[in-house]
Amino acid sequence: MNPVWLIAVPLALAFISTFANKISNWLLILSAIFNAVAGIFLSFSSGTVSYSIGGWRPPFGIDLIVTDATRILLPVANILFFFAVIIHFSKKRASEKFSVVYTISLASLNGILLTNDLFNLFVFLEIAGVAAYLLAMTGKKGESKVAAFKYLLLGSVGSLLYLLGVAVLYAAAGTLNISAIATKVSDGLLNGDVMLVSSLLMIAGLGVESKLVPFNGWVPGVFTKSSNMATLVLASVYPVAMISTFSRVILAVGDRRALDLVIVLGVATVLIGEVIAFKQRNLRSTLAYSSIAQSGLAIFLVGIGTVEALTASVMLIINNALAKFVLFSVDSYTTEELGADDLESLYGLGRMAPVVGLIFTVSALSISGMPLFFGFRAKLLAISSSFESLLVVPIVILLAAVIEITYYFRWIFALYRPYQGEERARLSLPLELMAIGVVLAAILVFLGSSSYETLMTFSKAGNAMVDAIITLGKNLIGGV
Amino acid sequence: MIITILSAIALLILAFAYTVTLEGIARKIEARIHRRCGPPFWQNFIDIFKSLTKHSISHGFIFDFGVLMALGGTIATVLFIPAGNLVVFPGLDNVFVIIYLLAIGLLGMAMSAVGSGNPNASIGIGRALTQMLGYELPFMIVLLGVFFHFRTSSLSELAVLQNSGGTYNVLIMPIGAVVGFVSLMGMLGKKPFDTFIAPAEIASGPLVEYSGKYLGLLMTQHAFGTFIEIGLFVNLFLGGGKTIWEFLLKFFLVYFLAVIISSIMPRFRVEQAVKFYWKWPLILSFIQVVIVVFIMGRRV
Amino acid sequence: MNNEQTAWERVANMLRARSLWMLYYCTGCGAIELPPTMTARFDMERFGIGPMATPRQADILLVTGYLSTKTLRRVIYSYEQMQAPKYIVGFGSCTINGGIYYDSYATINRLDLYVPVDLYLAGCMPRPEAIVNGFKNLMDKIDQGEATGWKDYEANYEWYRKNQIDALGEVYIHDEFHE
Amino acid sequence: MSILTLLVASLLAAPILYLLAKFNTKIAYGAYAALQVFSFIYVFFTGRSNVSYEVIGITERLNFNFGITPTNWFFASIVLLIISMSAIFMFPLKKSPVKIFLLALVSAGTLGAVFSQDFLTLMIFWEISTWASLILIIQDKEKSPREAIKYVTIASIGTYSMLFAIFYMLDKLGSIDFSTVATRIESATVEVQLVILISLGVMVLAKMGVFPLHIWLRGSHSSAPDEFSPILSGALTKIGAFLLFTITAALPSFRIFSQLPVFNGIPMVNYTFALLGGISIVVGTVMAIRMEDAKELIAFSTVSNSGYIVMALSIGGTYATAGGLMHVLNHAMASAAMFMAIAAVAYRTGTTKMHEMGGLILKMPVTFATYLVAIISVAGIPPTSGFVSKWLIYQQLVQNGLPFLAFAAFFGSIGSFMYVFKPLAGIFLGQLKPQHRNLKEVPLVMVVPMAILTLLTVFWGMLPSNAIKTINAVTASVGINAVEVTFSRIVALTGEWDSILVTTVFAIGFFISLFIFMRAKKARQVDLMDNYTAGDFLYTSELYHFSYRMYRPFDRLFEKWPSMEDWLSSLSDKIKELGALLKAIFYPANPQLYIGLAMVAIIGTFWWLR
Amino acid sequence: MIQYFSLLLTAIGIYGLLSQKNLVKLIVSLNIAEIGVNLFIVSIGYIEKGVVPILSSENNSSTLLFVDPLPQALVLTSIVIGVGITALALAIIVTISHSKGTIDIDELTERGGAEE
Repeated sequence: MNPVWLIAVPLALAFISTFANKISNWLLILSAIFNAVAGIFLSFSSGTVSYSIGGWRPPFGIDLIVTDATRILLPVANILFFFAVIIHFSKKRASEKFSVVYTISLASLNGILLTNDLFNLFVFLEIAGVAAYLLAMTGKKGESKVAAFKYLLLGSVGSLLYLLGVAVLYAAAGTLNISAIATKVSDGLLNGDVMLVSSLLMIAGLGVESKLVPFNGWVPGVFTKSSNMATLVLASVYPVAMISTFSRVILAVGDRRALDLVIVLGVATVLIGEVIAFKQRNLRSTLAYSSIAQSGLAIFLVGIGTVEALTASVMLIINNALAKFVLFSVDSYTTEELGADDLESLYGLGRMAPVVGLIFTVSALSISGMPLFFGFRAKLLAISSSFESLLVVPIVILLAAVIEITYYFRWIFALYRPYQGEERARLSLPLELMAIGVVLAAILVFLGSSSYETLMTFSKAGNAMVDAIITLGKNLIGGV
Repeated sequence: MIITILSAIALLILAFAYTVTLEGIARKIEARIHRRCGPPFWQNFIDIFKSLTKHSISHGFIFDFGVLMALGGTIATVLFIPAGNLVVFPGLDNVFVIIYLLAIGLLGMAMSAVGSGNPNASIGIGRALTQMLGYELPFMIVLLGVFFHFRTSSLSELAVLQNSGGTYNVLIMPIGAVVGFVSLMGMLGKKPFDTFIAPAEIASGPLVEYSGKYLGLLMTQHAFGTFIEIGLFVNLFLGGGKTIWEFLLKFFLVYFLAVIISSIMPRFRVEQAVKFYWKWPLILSFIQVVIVVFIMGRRV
Repeated sequence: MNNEQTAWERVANMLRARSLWMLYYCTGCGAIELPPTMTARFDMERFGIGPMATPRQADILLVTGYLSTKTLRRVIYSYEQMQAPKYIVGFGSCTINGGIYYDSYATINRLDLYVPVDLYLAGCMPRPEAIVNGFKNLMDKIDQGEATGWKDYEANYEWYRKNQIDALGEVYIHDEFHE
Repeated sequence: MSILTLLVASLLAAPILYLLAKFNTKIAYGAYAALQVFSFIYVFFTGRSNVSYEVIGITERLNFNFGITPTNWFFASIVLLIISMSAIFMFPLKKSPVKIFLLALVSAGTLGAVFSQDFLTLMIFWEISTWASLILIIQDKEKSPREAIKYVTIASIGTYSMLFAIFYMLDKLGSIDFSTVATRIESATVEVQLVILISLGVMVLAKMGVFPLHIWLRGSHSSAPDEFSPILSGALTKIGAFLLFTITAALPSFRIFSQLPVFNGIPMVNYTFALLGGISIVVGTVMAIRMEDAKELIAFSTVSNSGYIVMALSIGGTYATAGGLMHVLNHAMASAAMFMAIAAVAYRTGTTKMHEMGGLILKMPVTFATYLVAIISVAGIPPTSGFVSKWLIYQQLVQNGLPFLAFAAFFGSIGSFMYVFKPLAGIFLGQLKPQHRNLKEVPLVMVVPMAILTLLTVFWGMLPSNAIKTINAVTASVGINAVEVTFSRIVALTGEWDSILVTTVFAIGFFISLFIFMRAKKARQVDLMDNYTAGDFLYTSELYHFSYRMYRPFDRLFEKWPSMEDWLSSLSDKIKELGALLKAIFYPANPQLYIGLAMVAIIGTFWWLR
Repeated sequence: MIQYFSLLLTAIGIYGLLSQKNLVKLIVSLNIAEIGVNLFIVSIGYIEKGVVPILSSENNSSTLLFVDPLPQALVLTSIVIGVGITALALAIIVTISHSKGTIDIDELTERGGAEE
């Protein structure tokens, strides 16, 4: 199957739904289902395949690339999006106002994951960005608008920088195809300040969406002020696309020197995120800063650049996506049911709603890298691969891990503490949240306790991250 | 077997008679320092036996049991102290055993005293245990040096080795001997380290509720305890004795010195005592043991 | 009272006479006379007499002055806590007839109405010489088995008890004297 | 039937017992106790002689390796003894399905850990029991979560460290088998050896509660359910000893580090661990003396005794290794017995604060006897098993001439008199509180395990040769010389110890005193309130019980000392302050500020990387 | 030359982003920076003495220097996107001004704008 359908179908449906506002919800569901199924379908094959668009052969035209990494990340992103949509529509208040935006964001995220062209990536980034700004606006209060505006400002500056970087690179390389540029870079045809400048600009540009310090000032505002559904998508589905693309692009066309910068910024992001998250007193902002830290964790591994590191990176991305999905949906559940999500109001939730408590606990344990859970294996690999660089890196990562464990356990314990405030109304347990949460938690546990063969898939993905694009590029150049 | 039993009986009688006599003499000495006449030297025998004839009260099972445990433990310990050539259990008299056996007596006494329910007793026991942590540490560290040097912790062997070597430990390890003596003062509960019985302050502390035979037994226990402690010092630092008389002479000298020093001393508060022990004696003991371990090495 | 003693008792009394531990109840001016008696000049310790901190260990109770109704209770309590061969020595005229406080509403005039006194020391106050002499007499009495105040107290407990309660009168605190 | 069957059965028991407990808690608890007792008996009697190995293959690279060697058998017997005794003991206490589930998991994890033959198996099962115990701790009491977070933090430090070691070993040595690693590590470079042993050592320190990772013990114990504390202290920390024994003795750490600086015959690395053990002895002792809660006090005594074990096993040598292993046995029994006694008291009185009780000796005589024998053992007084281990450790200290470690050892030994006596005086002796007048001894189910532990403590104190022979078999299996023993005698470097003789002599002394005692006039029994009070009258027994801050003068000496716990909580505040600072820098409210920051970052890094 | 000028334009735009307080002015600054970047992209396609990249009767040799046509295509897309963003931004500003009553960034961030 040509993966272009993954982009084209939601885009077409979005186009239809602008005119047929009434059925836009159904079109959103339809596109989500289609993409989820197609994503799974895509993952059955293996190997690196390039699909050219519009008959232009790759070095000259736009092409989509499906690698072993995409085969994991794409279904994960699409399925999570589908779950988000289910949770969205299970609520009675869901309006069709933003359905178009969701559909468009689905299309653009798939595009980001699939494209092998720098400018095409820019376009998809912008579309995803516009969708994200709109999603960020969906919060109830005026603050969410301000946060969205900040996001827009930073996002636009980021994409400008990215565009500038692409332009510089294009001027030097004469092509926009990532594989082709990657081949030239690895052959040593491109070097010097031009490469450095373009890499820096691209790191900055992509760093905005990948939540890399210091380009991630928008995150706390948007994640805490926006509506529940929007946060769910922005915190779990977006990072899958954004961070993996960051690593794809920077690994392929980045300057060697810039990779050191990626390590520094990534580690700084981890440390800053964890330290600030430690301080937070309310669940959503804790999760927001934890997201920042998790992105940093996944990104600094790109700077190390070995297969092991990239495997860890992919695993961390997926772990973060699955676990954050559950955590944010539990958070939105508590804000809706209990009215607040600070430490004290969560007391006793785990006893009142045991399933919610269980999925929260499992996800939190997995995020914080406890044994038996998926995050543990990811973090383990991350730490062992971080020994490739300076010794201070694993030490900082371990330190941050300890901080992270400490604050996550504070929340877990809060969930199981006896509640002593005034009488609460009986909680209504949303079936779809519980079902999805249990499925995701089960996946986390399964991946955490399964044998090494299961994890070979991730190893293949890591391998693909490092090799696939260049191999493809070699073929392309050879073809010319 | 018979010889062991006979020598055990002899040692017990000797220890009791000699120490109680010395305690009487000590009172006499102290009186002379005060320019008094002082009681007759057999006064302590009279005190002990009088106590045994008196009526007494008991505060319950643990009150009785603790006293018996204290005296029993102390009697058992006495049998492991070699007195010159009067050695009951040769080879088994190692110092760790003696110190820990002595602890049985102490624990029994402590239990019994606190079991009386009198807070003065508890305060006294608390002080005694605290002070013990003070004086035992430097003492044990010096002992480590001694054992390291002689490769044995058997008291009789140590005595024999010192005699055959020609010099006493007090000359080989003078600093250690000084520390040992200061610790001995604490062990004996002589001034300035008698805060745990402080009669005017906490009504003689642990002993506050003992009357009649209990008091008599505890005074006996105290006499045996004194014998053990000074016997330890004599055997460790002064080479014990080739004959029993030599041992008793050295014993007297050490006790005499301790009494003289204590009779001109005021009293430390308990934390001052601990602080004192952890300052100079501890530092000196470390100096001594470092000299022994790293400079002198083992005895060839 | 039977003054015949067994051999065992004779030995015991001999020991008791030579080892007297005292508990002093210093209410009046008499306590001033004890330090010189104990220290270098008169040196009580040569007779085996020494101070003790608690009534459990003591043999003699020294009441060195007048007693009020308030302090009498303490004296009786302390006396009862002492262990049996035990003796009381009353110091000075206060314990005999109230001394100069004989007409006070609050003082006890005769000590031996309430507890058995084995020896009175006359004087106001008795000098150390008198005290030493008195102790010597007490020792002789004990040696011969004549100091039997404690047996007296046991035998006539009801009588002493009645006197005590009469003297102490109504108190508002409930204890073993006032049920 | 094999160890594997037993292990699978215990793992499966957890959910089954949970469901059973939903139906009827009593049956579930009974079944749990029966299972544990059966496991103990089975392991104890079948595992003694035959050495066997079992492997469950997971992949080509990773297997679960189990085996019964003398070492495994020794540790397994101790751990199972404690668990089975506690399982019986907990029957009258508060029951819940969750607790039984977690308890079963803890037992299963512990069982798996002590039978493991490779590091990963050890770690996985150890973690199972750790996490289960973590959740158990927060079950009962109010302040628990705060304390549990400390436990989590420390435990995760240990976990990460051990994990790192495991993967490092896989990478550098290609194996994580105890035996294979032991042979291969000798040819590795010094850096590899150091990294492996130190990171495994960190796990030991964390799990045994040794300085500087000791802070979790106090809170965990004081907030853990009473019936779980014996297992936590008596069984779980002993797996740390198992790992320590493995890394110091089975991996030949003394041989491989002999090219590093050696102090008094101990390589630097081992010496460092021994020093940490020594520090934790001192810290544990000083802190235990200051505690007012009996469980916190015993928790710190665990710190101190773990320090002994770490010190002894790190010093190595014939006597210290044997002494360390003996101390594992002793402390397991003694701390379990102490915690049981406190749990029994708490079961009746509802408190563990020492000054809220008093004079319980006649009300709960068996509990008192249990506690008494346990503290005699902890203080190392003969004739209990505690003396033997301390005596053996001292022999090694003398042999190697180690004054500074000896200081710590003596400090802990003498200081233990102080702290063990405090609960004895505060809870069992002294004045009885009026509200405790009608207390009764705990039920028979609780009495029996306490009595068994007490008798065993005395038995191994009287006949230490019995235990030492077993320990000799263990040490022989890793190539360490045996301690010379006969039926009643142990012969060591500086002397001999004849337990039977000493006990006999003590008995004779006791009977001499008893004879005098009986000959003299019979004493009159008086009430505890009939006491010397300088003539004053007593009405309230509460005010006449001296227990609160018993060692106040001593405490005053240490008042100014830096406290690890204060430091930690201030560290948490510091992290929060740092978080506020970082937030102010990187996440300002005004978007212009972070646009500017981004620009500065780009230009700055360009200038740097160029 | 034109490239330096376009980069200068970008820098001016970014300066505006950093210095202006009014939201609309911020968007204007963003647009200026965008124009700078677009100019830059167009400029890289230009080649000195290049010819129009259309094969015609006079320009039919592959040895001729063609001007790169791709940047122009890119710039068109980029401009369109820029316009879209501007429109969205202005819409957001309108809602902000409705809900908050101000479009001054300092006032907006002062008044409870700080993130948790």
